[in-house]
Amino acid sequence: MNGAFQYFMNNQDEVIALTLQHIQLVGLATVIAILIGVPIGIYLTTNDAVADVVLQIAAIIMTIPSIALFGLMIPVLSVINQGIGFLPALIALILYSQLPIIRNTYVAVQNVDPNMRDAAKGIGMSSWERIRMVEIPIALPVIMAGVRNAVVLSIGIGAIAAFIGAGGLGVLIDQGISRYNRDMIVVGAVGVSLLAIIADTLLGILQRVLTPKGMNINA
Amino acid sequence: GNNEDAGGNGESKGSIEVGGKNFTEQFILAKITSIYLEEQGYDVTENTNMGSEVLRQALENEQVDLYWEYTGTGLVNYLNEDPVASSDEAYDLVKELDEENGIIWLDAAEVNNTYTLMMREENADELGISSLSDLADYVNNNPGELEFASNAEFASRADGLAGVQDTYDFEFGSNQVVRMDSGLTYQALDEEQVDVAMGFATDSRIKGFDLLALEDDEGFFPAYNAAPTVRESILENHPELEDTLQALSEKLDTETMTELNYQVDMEQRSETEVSREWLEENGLID
Amino acid sequence: MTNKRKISTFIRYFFYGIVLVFFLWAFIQGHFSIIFEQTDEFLRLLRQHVLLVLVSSLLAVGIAIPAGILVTRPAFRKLEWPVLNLANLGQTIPSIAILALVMTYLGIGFNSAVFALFVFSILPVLRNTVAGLNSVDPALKDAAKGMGFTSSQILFKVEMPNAAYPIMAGIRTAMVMNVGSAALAYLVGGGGLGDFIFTGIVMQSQEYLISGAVPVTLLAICIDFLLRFIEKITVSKGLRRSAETAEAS
Amino acid sequence: MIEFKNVTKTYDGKVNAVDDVSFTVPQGNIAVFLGPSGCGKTTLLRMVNRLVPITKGEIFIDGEQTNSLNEIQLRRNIGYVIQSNGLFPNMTIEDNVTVVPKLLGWDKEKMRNRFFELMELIGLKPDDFRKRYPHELSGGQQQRIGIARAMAADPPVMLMDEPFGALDPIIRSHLQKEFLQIQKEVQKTILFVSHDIDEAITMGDQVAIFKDGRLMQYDAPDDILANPANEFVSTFVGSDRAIKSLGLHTVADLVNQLKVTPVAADSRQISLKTDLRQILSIFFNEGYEELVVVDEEKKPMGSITIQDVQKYLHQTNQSA
Amino acid sequence: MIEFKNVTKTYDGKVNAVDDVSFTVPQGNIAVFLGPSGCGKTTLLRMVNRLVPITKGEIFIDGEQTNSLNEIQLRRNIGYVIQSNGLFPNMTIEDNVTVVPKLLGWDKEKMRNRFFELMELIGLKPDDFRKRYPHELSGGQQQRIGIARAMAADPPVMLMDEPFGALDPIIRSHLQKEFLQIQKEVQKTILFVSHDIDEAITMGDQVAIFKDGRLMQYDAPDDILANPANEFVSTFVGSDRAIKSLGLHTVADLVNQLKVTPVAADSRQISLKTDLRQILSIFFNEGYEELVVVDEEKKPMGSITIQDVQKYLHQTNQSA
Ligand SMILES: Nc1ncnc2c1ncn2[C@@H]1O[C@H](COP(=O)(O)OP(=O)(O)OP(=O)(O)O)[C@@H](O)[C@H]1O
Ligand SMILES: Nc1ncnc2c1ncn2[C@@H]1O[C@H](COP(=O)(O)OP(=O)(O)OP(=O)(O)O)[C@@H](O)[C@H]1O
Ligand SMILES: [Mg+2]
Ligand SMILES: [Mg+2]
Repeated sequence: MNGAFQYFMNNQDEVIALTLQHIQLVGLATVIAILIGVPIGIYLTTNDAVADVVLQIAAIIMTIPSIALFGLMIPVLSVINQGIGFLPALIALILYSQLPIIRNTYVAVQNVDPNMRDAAKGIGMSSWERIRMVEIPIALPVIMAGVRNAVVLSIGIGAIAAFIGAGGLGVLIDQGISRYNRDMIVVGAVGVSLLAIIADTLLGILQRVLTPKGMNINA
Repeated sequence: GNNEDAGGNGESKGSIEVGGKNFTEQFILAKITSIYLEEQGYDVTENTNMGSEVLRQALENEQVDLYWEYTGTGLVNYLNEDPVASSDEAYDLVKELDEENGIIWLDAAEVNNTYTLMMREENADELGISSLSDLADYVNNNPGELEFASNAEFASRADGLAGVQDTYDFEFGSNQVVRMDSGLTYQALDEEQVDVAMGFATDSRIKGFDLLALEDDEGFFPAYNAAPTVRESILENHPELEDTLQALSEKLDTETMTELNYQVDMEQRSETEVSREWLEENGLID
Repeated sequence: MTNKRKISTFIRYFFYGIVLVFFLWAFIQGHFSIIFEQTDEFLRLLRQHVLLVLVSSLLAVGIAIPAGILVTRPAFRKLEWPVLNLANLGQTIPSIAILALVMTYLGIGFNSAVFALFVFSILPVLRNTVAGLNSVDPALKDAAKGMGFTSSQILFKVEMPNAAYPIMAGIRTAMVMNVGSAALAYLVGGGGLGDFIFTGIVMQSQEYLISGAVPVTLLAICIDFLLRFIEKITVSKGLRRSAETAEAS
Repeated sequence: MIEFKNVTKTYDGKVNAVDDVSFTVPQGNIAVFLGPSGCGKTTLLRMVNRLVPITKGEIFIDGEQTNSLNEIQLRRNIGYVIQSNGLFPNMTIEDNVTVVPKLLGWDKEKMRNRFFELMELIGLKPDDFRKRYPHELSGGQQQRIGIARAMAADPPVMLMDEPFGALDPIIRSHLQKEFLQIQKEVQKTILFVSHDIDEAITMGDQVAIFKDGRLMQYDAPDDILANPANEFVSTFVGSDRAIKSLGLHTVADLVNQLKVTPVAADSRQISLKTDLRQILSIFFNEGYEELVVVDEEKKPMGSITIQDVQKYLHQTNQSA
Repeated sequence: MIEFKNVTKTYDGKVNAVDDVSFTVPQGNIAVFLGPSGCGKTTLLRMVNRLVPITKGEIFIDGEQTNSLNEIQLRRNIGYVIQSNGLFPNMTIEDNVTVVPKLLGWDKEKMRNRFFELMELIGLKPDDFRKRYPHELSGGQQQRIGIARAMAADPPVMLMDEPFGALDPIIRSHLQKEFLQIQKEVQKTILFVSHDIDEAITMGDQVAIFKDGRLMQYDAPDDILANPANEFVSTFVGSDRAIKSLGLHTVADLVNQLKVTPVAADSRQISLKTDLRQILSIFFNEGYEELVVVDEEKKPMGSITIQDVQKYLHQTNQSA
């Protein structure tokens, strides 16, 4: 541990640069994943048949091992000369984030007490008013939980993206293996874990802030 | 890296993407190049930790502008030529052929990072093995006994394990070949997980772990001299790069490289530190 | 109504279509060639991969379930909080890092890989076991107690069967992740199909990539499928409905 | 006024959930839909605000056919209270109550005033509740807020689906009384679903009894108790329906109808407002042969015996 | 016979949840524990099978002190029905019902027979339900299975904690009647928790009323209705308790107590088993001045008027 700390002190700039790279990759992937996943999740609640299919597909994608997915994307993306580096990593992370985000959104909106939906309709809300004023606010905590899952997952998988040249903290682990250098591995591992813990905590706070006060009871 | 613009006169000379492969020597070469170019006033981004093929594609795809490649690798892997044993011949050939692809090989350094097969010294003594021919005899007499550690690349390259086996006429069974990350083969040997391993001639761990690099008595392994490879278009915009990088090539040789590797791998110093120190010692930066 | 059905059918076949096109493309391009040219090698790696997954998962299940049961017993309840938090913390460490760290202690090779995978699989199983046991309606335990069940009868006849769904889900998650993580074993000389994948990445060889990545993916999907099947026969039918809601959360 | 004309509902080709139902609810009345579970009460109610599309037949509100109106508009003009109150947990009590006015684009001032008005009406202190959330309220309070919300935009018509269904009997009867009080002021036309005969008797100006989607009887509560239209209604309201009906009548009703005997001695006095259930309890508990009825100024008007009660009930039941 | 002797329960040093309670439930009787929420009913019940340890005092079952018995053995000899029925969702109905016999090591044959017997008893077709799971049953059916399960090993004592609490009133009163029918056959000693006075009156041979852990009154239901021991009991049972008590008495009770007048004309006949609630309904609905009481052989015994009913009730209430 001491050695790891020493290593960190000696290579601060490097480690920080890699951390920023990691954050950039995961951050961008998450934002895009939310923009795609949440609307899909909401749409799915209006169509159970499609929901089944989409959730199944997302679950299948989740079972694809990350290194295999990176591997599969290299030949495909090579067609546009982007086989390695940031883009395949980004796409892989977006794909992996879809299941937790879509599923949580779908489940959360689906589980909004049917009476709420009924009340909203009966009161004369249009579909959009209902989604905006009732369904999303009530579903938000669960959607956020999905986002948290996705982010923690992405941070971990992001470490593997180093092998296809996407940079990030995985580089430390990868090189640490090559050099049989425990200190590097520890710095990489701790860095990734800290990143995950911090992201999870921050998102947890955000989740609490976004949760309508009246619903703290089930938070 | 320290990003201050010491050498430049405030004006940036342009931005350069320096690439590198996924083993220590490449990290050092990339780091030395980056620091040096930065001091010269370029905006440098570093992009290392790639496999050879990936890096080469990145160079062609303009994701990377410049990196250190080995002549042997260029000939065999990218140009599909037969390996050439002589350093100079190999360099001339690869430089000439690769120009058609728009890739320029700048002056090569005296660093010959050729492949080598290694054993633990005392084990080799015991088994009476000192050259690849000895190894071949031993394996042929005791099939299935010796285990061999390789990285993924060597294990599947035509000029790698398959070529050695062809030339010396022996074969490790597929059960005897253990694949692992590039840098780990020395460790695997040291830990007695395997009996024979591939390695790079310049790797310091050969010395560090008391390993014996078996003699390539039939001269199978071609020369693998390191030279900066650049895309033609980059050189057109920055003709001065040729001279600039020559300053580095001149000062680097196999011994120096081994020493630098030793500092990073065995003494576990950071490549940044080691690179900067070397540049300073050689008066390339202040 | 029929319109919605049409959309779902379209999406389903579109997905199948993509997969099919991918396979066709890969076949026509000869990207599966390694499997046919180096069949022995492929089978050896596949066996190794399966072995990595099975040994590590069985060890993990064998330890995590008893541990999960232990920390939910009243006498050891105090352990639950630290154990769960440790497990949660542990899960933020990516598999690759665990693998690398284990290697620096246990050295290179199959055993290190197995141990790392074992450590990595313990956590989800442990977490789900604890969560599953805790989710059993206290009224059920109360009813059982009131009818004169002994503590071990309560555990085996009431708690475990009713927690079976989340526990099985934990095992499934762990094993599926395990298949993927086992592909990283190459890095520490642990073998498995990762050898092909990494060769493919390093060499930019579509043949190696696809000959490695596709079987690994299929392996993961098969294991998932198999475990779903096992789940179906081990989890009581009476729990099917609550099981569906559990999966959602 | 709400008019049902041969209304029928069939869910995907199955038997009729509501079967050819016709009746009219006069302006300002409460009509209770009564019947066993699954008889189509909720379905019929929800056809009024078109949450359930009508399969056959028509519904008119104040002469306008509902199907001719814009759906959203229609719903905003009908208050809707659902069984579990359906308050939005993410909104404060004030936001919940003023949600329809907000949809209608009222200005803040007006919404605030309306909120205060409504809270007074349902007997909750506006300032105590404004910023609270539904889960911080008791079941009974939530129920009242649900009613306030439905009344917020002062809709002439209200639909209430077992609004007191989930409450315990004591709070329930309390809220029933309170709501009747409110209704006296607001005079809405209300359709009210219940499966509890006692509630129907207490709340309804009319009671509609359904069985398997068909309207069995539509009448005032005492008419139903006195003259069940058929076997089903008769068993549904129960053999002790006379005792059930006790709470519907007051001494005043009795005195109006029967000639009461002159006042005897200084016996136990009862006011005109006492209902007959209480009267019977007094007879049983205290054993008097006669009770003295006094008017609002406590002046004795005459006395009644238990036989008078019997006679009265018998007559009412016969005549109705 | 179950005897409570100065039983007290204190949860971690707080006030007493059950406070120095003593009373005895005779063999074969149903004692209903009644009282507002939090008064200690559940706690007292669970002390009987030692799910809650007794802080002070003793409980005897058929003379044996519960604390002297093996805990597991004790519980297997006491049937236990909890509010939410607590059926095991992972077991089929048959497995649920026979779970205690299985613990006791009965053989398969015997368990199967017992299952059929019990299902007959609770009025469900054994073959229809054997292989089904709890979630496939309606609430009322689940409740009955819960009762069958508690009775499976034929325990002499049963504890029932609001067994019909979660059901709607109609199913509830149906199950109550059914259960009383069963009890007539099985004659168990039953402790029954309820917070509904009507249920207590219907079900209890004795009713124990609690407030804040203390026993307020322990008496037969009509005694409680007639002579509430104190203000609390009196308000708890309600002002219309006389009407409530109607269902507790039959014509036979009345005829026993009052001298009935000789038979008049051929008036409406009523049997001795008719309860007074029905009698009153007949008086109200049909308007007779007298009803003719007939004995089991349909021989007229005399006639009664509504005043007789009044007199009887008044007297009973005074005297009890
Ligand atoms: N969406 C639906 N699809 C199919 N059938 C339905 C639907 N909603 C109700 N039904 C059926 O229509 C009939 C009437 O249902 P409805 O909900 O109106 O009954 P209800 O009288 O309100 O009963 P409860 O008192 O239980 O609320 C029932 O048989 C019910 O099963
Ligand atoms: N495990 C416990 N720890 C501490 N206090 C408890 C515990 N269980 C019950 N109590 C307290 O003891 C008192 C009696 O509780 P009990 O559950 O016996 O009431 P109850 O009459 O059954 O009420 P209800 O009708 O709501 O079921 C209450 O004040 C309750 O808060
Ligand atoms: Mg309904
Ligand atoms: Mg209780």
